[in-house]
Amino acid sequence: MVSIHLILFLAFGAVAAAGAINLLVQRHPINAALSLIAVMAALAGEYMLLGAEFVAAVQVIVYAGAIMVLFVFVIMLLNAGVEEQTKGSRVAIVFGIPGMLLGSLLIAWVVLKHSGTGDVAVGPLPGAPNVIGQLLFHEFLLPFEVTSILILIAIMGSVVLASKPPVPGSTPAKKVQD
Amino acid sequence: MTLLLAQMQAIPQSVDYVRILPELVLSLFGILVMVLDPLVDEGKSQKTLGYIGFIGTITALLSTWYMAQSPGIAFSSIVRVDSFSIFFTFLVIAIAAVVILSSFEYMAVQRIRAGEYYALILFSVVGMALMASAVELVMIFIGLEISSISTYILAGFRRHEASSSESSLKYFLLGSFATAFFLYGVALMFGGTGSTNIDIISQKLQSGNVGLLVYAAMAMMFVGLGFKVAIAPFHIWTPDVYEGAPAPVVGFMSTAPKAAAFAVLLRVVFAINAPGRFWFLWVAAALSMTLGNIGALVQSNVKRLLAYSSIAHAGYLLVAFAMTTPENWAAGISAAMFYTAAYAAMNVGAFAVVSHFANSGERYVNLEDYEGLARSSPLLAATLTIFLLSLIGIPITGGFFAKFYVFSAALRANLVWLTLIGVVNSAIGAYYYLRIIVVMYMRESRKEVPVNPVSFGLATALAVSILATLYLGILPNRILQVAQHSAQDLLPQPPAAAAQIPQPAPTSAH
Amino acid sequence: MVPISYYLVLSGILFACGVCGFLIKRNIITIFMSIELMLNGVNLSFVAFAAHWHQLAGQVFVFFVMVVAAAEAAVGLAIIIAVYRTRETLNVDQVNLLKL
Amino acid sequence: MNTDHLSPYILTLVTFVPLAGALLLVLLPRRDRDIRIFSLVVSLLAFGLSLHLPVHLHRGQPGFQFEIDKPWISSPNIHYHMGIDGISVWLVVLTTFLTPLCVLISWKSVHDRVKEFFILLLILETALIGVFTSLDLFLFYFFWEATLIPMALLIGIFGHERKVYAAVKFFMYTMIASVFMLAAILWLYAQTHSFDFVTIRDAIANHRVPNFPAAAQWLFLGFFIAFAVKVPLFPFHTWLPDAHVEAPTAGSVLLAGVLLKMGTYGMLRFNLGLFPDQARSNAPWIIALALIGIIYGALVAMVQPNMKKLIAYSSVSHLGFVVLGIFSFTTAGLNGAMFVMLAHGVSTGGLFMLAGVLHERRHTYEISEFGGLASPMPVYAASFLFIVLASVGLPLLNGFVGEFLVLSGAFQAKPLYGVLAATGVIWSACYLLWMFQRVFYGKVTHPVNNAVSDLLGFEKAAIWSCAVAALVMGVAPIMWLAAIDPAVQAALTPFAQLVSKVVVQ
Amino acid sequence: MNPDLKLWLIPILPLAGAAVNGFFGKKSSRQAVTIVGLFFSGAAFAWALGVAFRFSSLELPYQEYLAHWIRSGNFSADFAFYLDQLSLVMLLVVTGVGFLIHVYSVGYMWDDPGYYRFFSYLNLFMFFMLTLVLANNYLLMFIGWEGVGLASYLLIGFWFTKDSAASAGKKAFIVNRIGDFGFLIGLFLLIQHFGSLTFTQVFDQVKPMSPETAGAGLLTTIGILLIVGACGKSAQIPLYVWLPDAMEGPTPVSALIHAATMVTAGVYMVSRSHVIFERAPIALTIVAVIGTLTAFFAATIGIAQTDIKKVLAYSTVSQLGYMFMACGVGAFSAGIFHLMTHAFFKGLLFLAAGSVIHAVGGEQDMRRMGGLRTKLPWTFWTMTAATLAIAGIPGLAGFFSKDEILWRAYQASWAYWLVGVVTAFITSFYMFRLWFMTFFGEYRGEAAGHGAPAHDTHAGHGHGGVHESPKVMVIPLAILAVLSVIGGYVGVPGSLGGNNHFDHFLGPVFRSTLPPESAQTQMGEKGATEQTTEGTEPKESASKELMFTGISVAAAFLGLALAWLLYYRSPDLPHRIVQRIAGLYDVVCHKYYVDEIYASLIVKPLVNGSTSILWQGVDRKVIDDTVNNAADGARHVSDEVRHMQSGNLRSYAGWVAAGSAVLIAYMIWWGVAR
Repeated sequence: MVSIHLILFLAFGAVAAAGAINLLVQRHPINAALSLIAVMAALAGEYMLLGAEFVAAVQVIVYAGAIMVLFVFVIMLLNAGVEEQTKGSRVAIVFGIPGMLLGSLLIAWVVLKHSGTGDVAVGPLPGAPNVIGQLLFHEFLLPFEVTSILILIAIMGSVVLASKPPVPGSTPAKKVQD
Repeated sequence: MTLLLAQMQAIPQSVDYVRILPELVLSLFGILVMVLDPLVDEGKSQKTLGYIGFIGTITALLSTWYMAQSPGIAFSSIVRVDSFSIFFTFLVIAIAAVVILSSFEYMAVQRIRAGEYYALILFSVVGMALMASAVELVMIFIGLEISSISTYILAGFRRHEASSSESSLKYFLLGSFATAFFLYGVALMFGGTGSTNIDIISQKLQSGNVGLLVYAAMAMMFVGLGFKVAIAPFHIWTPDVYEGAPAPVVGFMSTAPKAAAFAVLLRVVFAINAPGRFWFLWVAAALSMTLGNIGALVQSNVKRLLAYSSIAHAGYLLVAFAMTTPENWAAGISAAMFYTAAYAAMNVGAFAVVSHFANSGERYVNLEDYEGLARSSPLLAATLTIFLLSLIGIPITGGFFAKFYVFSAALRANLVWLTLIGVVNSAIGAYYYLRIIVVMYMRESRKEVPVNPVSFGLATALAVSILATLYLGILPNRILQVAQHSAQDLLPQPPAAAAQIPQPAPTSAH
Repeated sequence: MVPISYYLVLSGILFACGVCGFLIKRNIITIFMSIELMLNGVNLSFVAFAAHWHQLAGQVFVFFVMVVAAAEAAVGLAIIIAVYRTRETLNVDQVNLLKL
Repeated sequence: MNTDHLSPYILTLVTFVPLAGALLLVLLPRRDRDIRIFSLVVSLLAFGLSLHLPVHLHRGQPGFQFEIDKPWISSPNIHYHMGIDGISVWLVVLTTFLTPLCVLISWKSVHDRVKEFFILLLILETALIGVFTSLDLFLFYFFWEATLIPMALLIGIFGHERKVYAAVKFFMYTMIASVFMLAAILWLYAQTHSFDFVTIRDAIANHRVPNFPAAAQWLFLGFFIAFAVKVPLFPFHTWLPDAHVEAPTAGSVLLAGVLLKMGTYGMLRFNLGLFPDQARSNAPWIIALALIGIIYGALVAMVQPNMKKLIAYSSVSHLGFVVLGIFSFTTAGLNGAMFVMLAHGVSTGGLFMLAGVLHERRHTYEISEFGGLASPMPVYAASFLFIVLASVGLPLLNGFVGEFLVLSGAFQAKPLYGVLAATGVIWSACYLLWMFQRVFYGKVTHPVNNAVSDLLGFEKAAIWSCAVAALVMGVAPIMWLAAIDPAVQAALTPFAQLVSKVVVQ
Repeated sequence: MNPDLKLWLIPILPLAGAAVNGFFGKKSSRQAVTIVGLFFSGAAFAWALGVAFRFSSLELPYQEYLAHWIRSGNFSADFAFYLDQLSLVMLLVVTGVGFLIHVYSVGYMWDDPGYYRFFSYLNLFMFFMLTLVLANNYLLMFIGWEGVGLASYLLIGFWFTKDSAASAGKKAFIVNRIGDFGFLIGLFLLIQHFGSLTFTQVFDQVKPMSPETAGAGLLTTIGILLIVGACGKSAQIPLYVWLPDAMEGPTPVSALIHAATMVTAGVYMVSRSHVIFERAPIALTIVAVIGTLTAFFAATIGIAQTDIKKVLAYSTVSQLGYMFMACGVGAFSAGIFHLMTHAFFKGLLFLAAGSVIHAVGGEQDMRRMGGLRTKLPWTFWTMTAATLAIAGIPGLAGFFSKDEILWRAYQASWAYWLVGVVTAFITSFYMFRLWFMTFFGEYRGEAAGHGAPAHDTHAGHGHGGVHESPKVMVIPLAILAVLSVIGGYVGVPGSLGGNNHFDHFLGPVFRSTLPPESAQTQMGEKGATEQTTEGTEPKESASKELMFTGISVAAAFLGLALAWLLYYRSPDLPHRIVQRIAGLYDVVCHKYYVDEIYASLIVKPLVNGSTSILWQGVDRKVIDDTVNNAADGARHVSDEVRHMQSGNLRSYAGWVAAGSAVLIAYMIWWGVAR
């Protein structure tokens, strides 16, 4: 029982981590995207273990389903090939990577030793859709509504940016009389 | 039963809607603009929609005043309307109004799709206003994203320009990068305190047990916010993005989102009373001032130069955050608020002039293009000069008094060295602003640089910003009092009136 | 029974991988994916902490993060397309018109 | 007539009349003649108003008069606090006296962007007067900084070949120096919660300023550096020659005539007024610098090939006298310092006007370009000689009184000071007379100079009023000293106490 | 109670004249200028005479307060005038001789384009000189002191188109300034210790002090400083160098300023401060030594000069040396006496020389003169009188004054006397040399009126040939001649059967203010002389005095004889002598190269040093370069900072990551710390 829980956690975790690493090592965006999908699926599993059913579902539907499809679509659209290994940035390697390592190690140490968290059983906090819904429509009503604006902006933005630009604007300065 | 009660009070009353009235108004007008966009013909769409947007902002300002009549918590403690939030809401909306006014002809020249432009500005203002008034990290996060995403888009509005899309890309990627950090910080904070509500968090922290999680969380959140307000070492994106983005947009995004982000930072720093922040703020302030000024010294591209200067100014502003003891906080907060306002006034104005002068295709943005501007169009030059003087911090301008107030607050907190660094920096910084004045007044123009006649909208915008700058410089009293009053609102309430502080769950399974 | 800190470490690993990806990947789309990876990592922490505090707010937060991620994805990809239009490349090292 | 009802507002009036004039100028159409006349009228009006001050000043009584003190900003606690005493009153009058002359001397020489020129000039006047009248440290700094921009623009726009370099150099030097003063002012405010000069002075005097002793030295230096650069004291003087050479005539006149006095005035008012103990303990090296300035400036002036540079370095020398007098802490010294300020303002102002007249005719300041000018332009030569003598410090002209008092004061402080400084008497004769000889005596070397016209009407008006002022100040210095002396005595009271303390111990 | 003499009118009148001529002279006619110039100076003279007549009825010293001048703290210096016997003498000399020279100038300067300027300057000089003489405090005296310097500057450089003239003027002013420097310091000392500069106040405080025989004290210092000033003004070693050059000015100027009046200001000042000097024997000794040396030194130079005015100039220096010697040995009245007589005969000499120059059309070189005796009778005879007077031929003014000085000098120390006598010999030699070379032998100049140097006035004269000067010039000559003949009889010493009126007249001023016992002990000989003024003179010293008189007379005649031998009897002899002692002659001829030495030791180093070291070195190299380098450094750093902006996205991310790592580390460390 216990061991099963742990095993499941480890399994999903292994998949997720492997996917993440794979994302790094893969040279072709498509592979990267697929590995990312794998990570997300695995995470959905973890959510289930933690009892966040609704979140898990959304994770699969929205993330793996919608967003990643969008990614893949764009990759196809721009038929992005294998990325060439250009020596663009020394800083990223010299400062960035060590910084990343240092930071993540510190965080890891903190969450392991000083998070003050204990063990947790399967589904300790059942995030059933109705409960979440209750929250969304009462306590978190305003953010929920406001996200609509966010979506609106996103739509508008993608329309503006992705649509074909007008003939390069070398138009003579149009006077604005008042 | 209790749950039912909870739901009962959770159901928003009408007053709740009053307390987000400006946001509502803005969103409505934004949608209106969007809807009207296809209906108005290409030719005069810019101005029509622009004026609609402008009316929207004005209405929003009025509604802000109306909202101010009924302060309090709304939407089950998601937003709080107090003089602090009102101050910033008013500020960002005013900035938007001026920017809209000043960008008519730019739109016309750039053949930018006006509908989306104005709508985006309005919507982003919604986000900023929410950032200013939100007391719930969720809300703050959403507001932050709204404002950021719309600025990403705005930055890339000159799509046919490689530089524009590049700046948009850089801004977007780094922005989301930073957002992720901020979000991680929020998560850790949630983990450390069990809540995402700022009041509860602060009470939790004041009641002692501050775990390492909280420190880590603070660090992460500082990274995110620091990026948004462009303080060293997270300032690095600023010059590129400002250089590439359309000039009016730069005027907008160098002020409004910054103001909102500073509002959030103020909340995080003071309302939460973030632990262990002092030296970070100290170093960041010193570093930003120095890097910004030093970097600007040799810039020849005016937009880029102003970008560096904005870093420096973020540094000066940050000095006000480094208040040590609680009795100094009020001074620091009010100083920061005043500075934000002053900086907004002068910077918007400066960029308005720059964008007008850069005219078609942002061709004339280099110092040598400004040679002899004083002769060809003296009024424009004089206007720009006033803004630059304010940026330098010459008396009778808001910039001077803002700096003065910030540094006096700092010395009140015995930050002698920081103050010295600050004043020396402001002296060094004078140099590069002076260079612009010099080329405008003291050199004769070598090449022919066409300058369009100043349109009514732009004239109004400039007039407003000049008046604001001078008003803040000569009669700062009113604004100062408002700032000082709202500083009181921001200070954390004593833990006495503690709401239910969440406890960790029993670790045993059930 | 699994220590919540394990979940947190996992999320940390994911986040770190995201950062690392941002730093080393050249393809803009992949970089963007690394950002998504970071967000996922954050989400895991949220859910874990929600379990720790018995606060559903954490899960709700995850929901909002997803929405934001979606919005970002839409905008971001649009921007990427725009960049590709003007620069004919997806290599981030070659997108450096603006410098100094 | 009884104008006492005017007294509370007179300072505000005097200070802001020029500014109002400038604002009106903005509205005026670009008809140069009208603009010139208008600004002349405005500056004369300011002069007339300012005369009210010495007339109604109660000479005997020390302390500030014509005070106006209205709260301006509630917190930080800033007041619109103005007032003058026997010291500042004359500097105000000096400013208002020189400005109309500047307008006159620029009548013809400025023909491009006339409007901007006079706007800047009037703004500058307001700022200068403000510096001398304000008793609130914030207000003081406010005006202090406000003088920078118009001056820099005057140099940079209307100057000569290397104007930009000069303008930027001037601006940066002063800017960087004055921020230290700002820091000091802020520190004082942080401790006393007041910007009011009198309040702070008393607080310091009565040891009511927390942890003052630790900071005092730094505060003193903070103020001092700002003033020293303005004066300019020896190592900080290099901006002055450049600024002068490039500046337009009116600019040089105000720069030498008044701006430099801001520094010495500041030392007198703030370094002595607020920090008597530090002033005393720092006096030796300051005096050393002043002495170096006196001799060094004179020697360098002697070998200048450029007339304006020569006068500029002579200013360095003369201002050295002022600093010396101030830090001698003797009545004679301070009286003399004050008087040298005024005298130098008049005579050096006159010299710059004369140099400007020449430049207008020949577009050069190179002494080698001239020679034998006394024949083609005798009136000019005579006027020049007169001013030169005033500046050399010939008795019965204004230069002498101040120098004599300063020297005797310095001598009382320490004979060596007096002796070293007195050599300046010789140097000044050397460089000025030599310059005069090279320019005016001998045969006309460059045929061009035969054609140059003698002084014109408005030039005469400007220069001769300087000459008359120089004469009157030399013959009847009592008119000035009567007001200065009590104020100086008051300023010296803390030092008198110090002395007595020393005696007691 | 004293009547109000309105002394202030005496200086003010010439000032008014100066102002009128200065402002309106250019327009108005020569006659008008003449009237103005003469009227105002004459009026001053008249007023002075009036004062003199009422003098006996005054209680002295008579003081007159006019107005405040400087008030600072408790120090004050006012426009106030002071009249006693001393200032009366000076007053009369200045106004009288001054007026005569004004008259003379009318003729001399008539054709000069700067006529009005000349008179304006001349009047200005009178104003300052009279202020100097009448001042009742050192500061007012200093006004005059500097003012006469200014006037001489203007007048020396009167023909400013001539570079030599301009430089000479500048030189005079600056050298005087050097003297004034000392004077000023002296004044500061006075202020510091006596808190005042008013003569009466200072002297009243000095009187109780006892002489500083032991060593140099305060009074000695003050005295020495005052001497420095006096040396500058009265052209004593080492500051005499300006006076010979000053001959560049018009001759009347040389007569008035550089012979009769201004240069004697130093003597006046020293005797005015005798109260101080009496108590500073060391200072007095210095005065005496300086005077003696100058007298001899200048005289030797005078031998070799060929420019008639230069000769007179050096003779002036030498005579001033005599006066200093007198003051130095405490014989102030003798000094003043010689001052007066010297004013007469030296003024006359210059005027006569001017008349000669005028006659020969601007020629100043004696080698081109000669044989003018017949052509210029008036000039000749007046000149003769003056020459005899200065040479110390008995019966003339110079004889009495010089003789008294020598006698007193001997009483102080025989060394002074010896040098004095030798100088007397040399004096009479070079004076008669001048006399012979000018008036005897053959006329060696080319026909006058041709090729005359343009600078000195009369090239413009239409008439050819050497001619006597007009009346307006001759009359002053005559008057002065008379004066220099009889002028001495006011002070015939007792030994010659006279009873030294002059000494008695000045007695009250110079009566020793020392407490009697110290007078006996310290002043030794001088104590005795004090009694001589009382008229109780020991017999033996009288006979001794007679003997010394004889010696000096002999010296004078010896000089005459030698001059006669060399320059009349066998005019070619000098050349042979010169060849014999070529080196020495050369040195003397070049005035011992003093000017050159000064130039190379002081002037050049100063100018070059200031240029290369101070200006180019310190100013440009050190200070400015430091500043500019700082600026460049800032720009350099700025460039570095810019390169952080590589434009590469991943680098930026790298910075952010690194920064955040540091931040996290710091925060966690902080958290752990507490």
